[in-house]
Amino acid sequence: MDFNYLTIIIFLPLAGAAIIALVPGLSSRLIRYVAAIFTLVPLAISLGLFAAFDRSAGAEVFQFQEKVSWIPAINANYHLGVDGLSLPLVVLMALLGFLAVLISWKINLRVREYFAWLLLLETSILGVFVSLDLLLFFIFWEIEIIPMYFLISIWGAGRKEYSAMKYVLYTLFGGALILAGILGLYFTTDPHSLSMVDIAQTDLAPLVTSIPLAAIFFLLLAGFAVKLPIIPLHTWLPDAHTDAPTAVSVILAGTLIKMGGYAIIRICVTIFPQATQDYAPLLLTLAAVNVVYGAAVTLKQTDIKRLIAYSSISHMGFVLLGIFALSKVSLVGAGLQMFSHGIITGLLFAVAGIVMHNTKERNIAKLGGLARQMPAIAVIFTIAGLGAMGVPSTSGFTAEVTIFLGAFSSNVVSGVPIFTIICLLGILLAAAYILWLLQRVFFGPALAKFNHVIDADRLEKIYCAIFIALIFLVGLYPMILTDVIKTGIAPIAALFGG
Amino acid sequence: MGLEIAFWVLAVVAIAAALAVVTLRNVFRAALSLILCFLAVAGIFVTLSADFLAAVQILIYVGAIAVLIILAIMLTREVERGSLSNKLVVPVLISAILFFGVATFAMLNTSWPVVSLPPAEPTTALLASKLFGEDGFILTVEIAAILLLATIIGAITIVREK
Amino acid sequence: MSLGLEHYLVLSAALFSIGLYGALTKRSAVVILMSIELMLNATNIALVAFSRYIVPVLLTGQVFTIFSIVVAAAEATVGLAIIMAIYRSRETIDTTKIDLMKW
Amino acid sequence: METVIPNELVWLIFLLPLLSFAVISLILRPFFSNKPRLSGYISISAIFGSFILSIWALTSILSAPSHELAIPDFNWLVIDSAITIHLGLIMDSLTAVMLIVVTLVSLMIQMYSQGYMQGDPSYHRYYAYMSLFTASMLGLVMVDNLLIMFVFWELVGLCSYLLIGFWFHRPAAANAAKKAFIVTRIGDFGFLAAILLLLSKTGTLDIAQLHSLAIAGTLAGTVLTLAAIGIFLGAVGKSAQFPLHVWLPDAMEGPTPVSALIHAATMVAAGVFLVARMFPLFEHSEVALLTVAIIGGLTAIFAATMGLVMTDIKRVLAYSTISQLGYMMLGLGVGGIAIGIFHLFNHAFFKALLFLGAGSVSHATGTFDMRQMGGLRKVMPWTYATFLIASLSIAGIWPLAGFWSKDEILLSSINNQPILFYLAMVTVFMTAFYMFRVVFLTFGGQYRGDNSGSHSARPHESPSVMIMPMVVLAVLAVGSGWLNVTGGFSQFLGGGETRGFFEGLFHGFTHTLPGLPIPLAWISLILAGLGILLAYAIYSARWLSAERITRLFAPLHMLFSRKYWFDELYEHIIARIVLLKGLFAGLKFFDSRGIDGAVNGIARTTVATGRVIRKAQTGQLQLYGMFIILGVVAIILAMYLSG
Repeated sequence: MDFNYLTIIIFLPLAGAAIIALVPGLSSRLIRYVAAIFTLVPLAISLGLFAAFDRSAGAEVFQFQEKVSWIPAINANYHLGVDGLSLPLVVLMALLGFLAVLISWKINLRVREYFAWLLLLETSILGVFVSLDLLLFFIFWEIEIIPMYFLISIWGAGRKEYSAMKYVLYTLFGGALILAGILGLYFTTDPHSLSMVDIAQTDLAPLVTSIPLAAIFFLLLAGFAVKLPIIPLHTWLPDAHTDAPTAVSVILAGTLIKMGGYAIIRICVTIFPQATQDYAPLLLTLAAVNVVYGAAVTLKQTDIKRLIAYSSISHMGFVLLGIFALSKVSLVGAGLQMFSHGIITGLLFAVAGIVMHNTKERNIAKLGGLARQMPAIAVIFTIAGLGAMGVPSTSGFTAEVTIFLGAFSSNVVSGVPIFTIICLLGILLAAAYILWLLQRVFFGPALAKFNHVIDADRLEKIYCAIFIALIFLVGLYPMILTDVIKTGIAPIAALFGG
Repeated sequence: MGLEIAFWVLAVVAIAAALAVVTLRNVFRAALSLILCFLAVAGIFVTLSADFLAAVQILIYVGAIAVLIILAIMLTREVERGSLSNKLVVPVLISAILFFGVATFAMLNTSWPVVSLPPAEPTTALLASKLFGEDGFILTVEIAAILLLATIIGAITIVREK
Repeated sequence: MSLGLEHYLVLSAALFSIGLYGALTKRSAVVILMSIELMLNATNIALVAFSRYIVPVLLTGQVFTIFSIVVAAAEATVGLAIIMAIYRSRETIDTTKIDLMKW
Repeated sequence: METVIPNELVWLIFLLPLLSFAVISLILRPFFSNKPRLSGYISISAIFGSFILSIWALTSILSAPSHELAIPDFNWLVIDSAITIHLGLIMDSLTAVMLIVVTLVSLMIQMYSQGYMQGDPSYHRYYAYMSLFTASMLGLVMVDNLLIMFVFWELVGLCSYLLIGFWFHRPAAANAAKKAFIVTRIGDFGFLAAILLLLSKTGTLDIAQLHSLAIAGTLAGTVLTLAAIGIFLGAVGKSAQFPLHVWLPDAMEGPTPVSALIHAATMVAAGVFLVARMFPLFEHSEVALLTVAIIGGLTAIFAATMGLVMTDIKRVLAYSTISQLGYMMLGLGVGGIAIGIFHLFNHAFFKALLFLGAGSVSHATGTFDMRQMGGLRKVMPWTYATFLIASLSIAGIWPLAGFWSKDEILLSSINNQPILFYLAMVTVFMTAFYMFRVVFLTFGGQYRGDNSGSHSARPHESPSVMIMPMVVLAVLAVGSGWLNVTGGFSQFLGGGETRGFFEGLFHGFTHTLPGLPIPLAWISLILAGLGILLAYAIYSARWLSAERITRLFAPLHMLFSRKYWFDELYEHIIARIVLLKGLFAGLKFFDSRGIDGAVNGIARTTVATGRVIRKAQTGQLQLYGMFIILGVVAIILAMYLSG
């Protein structure tokens, strides 16, 4: 396409951030409107792209490509492109970016810096989803650490410095592994290419030099596993979620985690088909552990946001199951689950943020009977909870069922049915912790100390309504997304005879 | 033959003076033995037929630096306190001896490309051409000059009364 | 046995070690300075010896020694200036007492 | 109307209540919250529309050639050739029967709840959930794809959660709702696993195709049995059969019309419907059919025993529902679709009536505890009459509906499952006893309630808006059985011979069976009569004192009243001690101490080593000098040693 949409989508928020940060004398109201505009426009463009995306069978995989030579010496070029897998995630990020601005309408502490960092964060995450050049991908991957650190440590709550530091250390540790992997890849390919598309096409097996392919595979996988997160490397998530401000934890849960899942599909699975197939059983066990372990620990949490954070670990276990079952349907399910988990957990965090903002109370034990005082919030929270549990007619259900259907009948990896059945337990535990949360926070006798509590105001109801509309849209008519995702997944599934 | 005797005498004197510098309790006597050591070193330069250097040695080391040191001793009333040594005597002694052993072992084992030509006498004219000739060390001399200027100014500012 | 290069080198090593001992053990700053001068002289001996035995015609060793002497002089002056400054401000130049730069 | 019902209208059957749900929740609740009755009218008119359409559908199916209407379908999830899931409708005889049951009972109950829910602050919310429930129940009955059925299956579970926890400010209700959802979800776990198995083995989830595969035998052996057992697990969860029955008695926390509709007539019958819908799968695997029969028979007697000792009128009815569902499962297990569904058909009417009766009694006396009732016979004649008819029908007295369907089940169970037959006979006796215990305790004797209760001074008859639906249901409780007197009903559902009306009327009494002294109908009648007599003796005529009997069978009484300690087993032992306190607490400890501990540990060790190394910097230059010299020496040595 001649007109480079993707560059605009990525760098508009950056421009917004620059304006907010540099133009002196902006009133905080004006800052909010600038931030809203500079996130709304990319959302509109990305929706336009979603509509214009060529879904027909013959269409080429990567569309809206832009390729400009960037560092010829190391053959790195500024290569952007979007396919069925990354387009929904771009739309999701643009949407959550805009809603995050709405959610943080009430922020009054150092407003200028807050929105500058928020928009920079959006740029870097969008960049990750659209870049097809490993170096560009890595740069965007690392940029998001800076805004996240400041957002958590300044506007956070609780042990915010500890969580911010922990987040940065974990992500840098992951980043180091990824960089090692990318370098390994760079030196194994003999014309030394950095473009994901070309590397995916070249058969790497004969080119093995010093570093064996499996080592590079595991380096990259471990790096992305920190972000996904996979169990042993996950302890940054609950801390970062609990102590981040609401809007940031919405983005964190909504899209930041998806970068890990997306990268595993885009880089690990596509470039190392043989290694993926060999080590799939190992990763399926990790997925099962992720699901059951995550859900089990969720049941024991006492802080609302921490409970939701742990539940997203369990949900990302489903994504892992979907990816490493290596059948077309389960991969499409994984893509769908990433999108659906983004909106559902985004809504859960937004509403949890409102509840905590209004009642000034985070501990579930001290809350109770809020449905009487905050009816609108109770309804929204229940709908979000239903989505998280995977009750039909919500996107949670369609995503999880697609993964299960695909995984159970995948003949690529042996022993998948057992893992799927274990992951089915995840849904059971999900019902338990969501309902228990709803009961302890909303049902039961109304507590006197919350009588003065105000319900959601008009703005909060608007963005919650957007979330709910999306949850039911994808829940009732999943084809709107699966048609796009399957065009991206088809070539990948073909690698495994899917 | 006389050269050898001279070398040995001067070497013994130098070593003795050096030991004196290090061991004498009275700092002033140490300074005097230091001067003696400088003179011995000048002598050794003569045995190495570096006559200009011997002169320079005497002029600068004995003439200037030794005087300076004695001045410092006087100004800081070092004499009463005497030269005491800190807790590290034993370990430093060991490491110094070790160093001496290793250095001599290394030196003796390397085969120096010794040339049996007789040294050029007298050295002053040669040195002058070397220092100030076209392809000589003229640049280094200029830099040395600047260094000395900086030293003087530095010393003055450090010592100046606030 | 005739005078060889090794004699001078051993001598300079000896002088250097003695100077080293003095520099590292003495508590009085001035004595340390004197020991440093000793070490410098030791090196000068070695330099001149090399120049005499290895490149008798070129005299590079001796040029080097000249500059070494220049530096030694500069070092002595600055050293003593510092000692005077310390003495004036802290009434003592005992190295064990001048140890601000520590944990 | 001979014209066949057009396709769009068939879709409308379940879309009408869905529409009413949307209208109520999106328009009425936020904007017209001051006019409560509006939502009642909308919901009732919607369900009435569906009822009319279902009748039309029934007539067109009756006239259709193979009792089958073909409805075009839409595809819901198609990922090119890998998986295709269509959303379509099956309109066969089973659907027609279920449509009638659901729409009729729901209509009656929604009318009844206009009176019962009078003055409740969240009136709109009640009718919103009711119409959503009816819509998803109808959807469940009509849909032709197993996965879409699972969608409606879970939606029905969701509605039951919302309605049980309707008065969410009462902790007991909130708890019961959570328990209901989680226990049914355990059943759904099995159902979903079966769906996955079927899809992976047969590649399709279309019910008609699955039937043909099962009949043709391509789908057989352990795969078929596993799938059937999985589906049955789902049914066990939803119909509160033996292992997963604990949630139904607690579900009585919800409003009584809810209990009547969901936990008596429709939702709990969904499990039986599911087994009936997938009957060809069960038919071709003996193991599955046997488990259905055994679980059914066992639950029947198991629940009946608990029903004997309950003091809360709704709890008794709840256990009786579980017991009757066990009967239906037994009927399916031994007799086939016709017999199981016929009992479901009858049971829906008289059990709904019993619950509505209990509702109107509690509406009058303000309590559900039978010990504070009594003597309501004189004050509430209509309720008493309808309640009595329903009790007679459930006990299985001759002309009423209960007799015909229960008799069929006993008949078919005698030849292939003799043990279950004897268990069923004992249950007949128990059912009659506990039903008439309720009748005599509530309606017989003097009024034992204390009048100081918040309710008006004397218990009074319920308003006509509640009585009228009960009367209609009473008529159905009597008449619904006669449909099968000529064998027409079971013939309509496929199978079974037809016979003349009068000949059928007395068929049971004349037709003796091998191994039985007198015809089966007589035996069951006598047993039922004995049950009623015993109840009369203890609770009305006081010939035997209830206290002495309870002391006589003290251990048994304790066992039944503590509900075989299942609640304690599930909630305290499994849920709290084994899982929450044990496994999950361990995992949380491992997570917060183990992994987090390791991470923080690394941080702490680095700080500690830093503190140690720092001591080396003494600030004394000479020490550093010495280290330098030692370093030089070491290097020179190393060079020489390494050659």
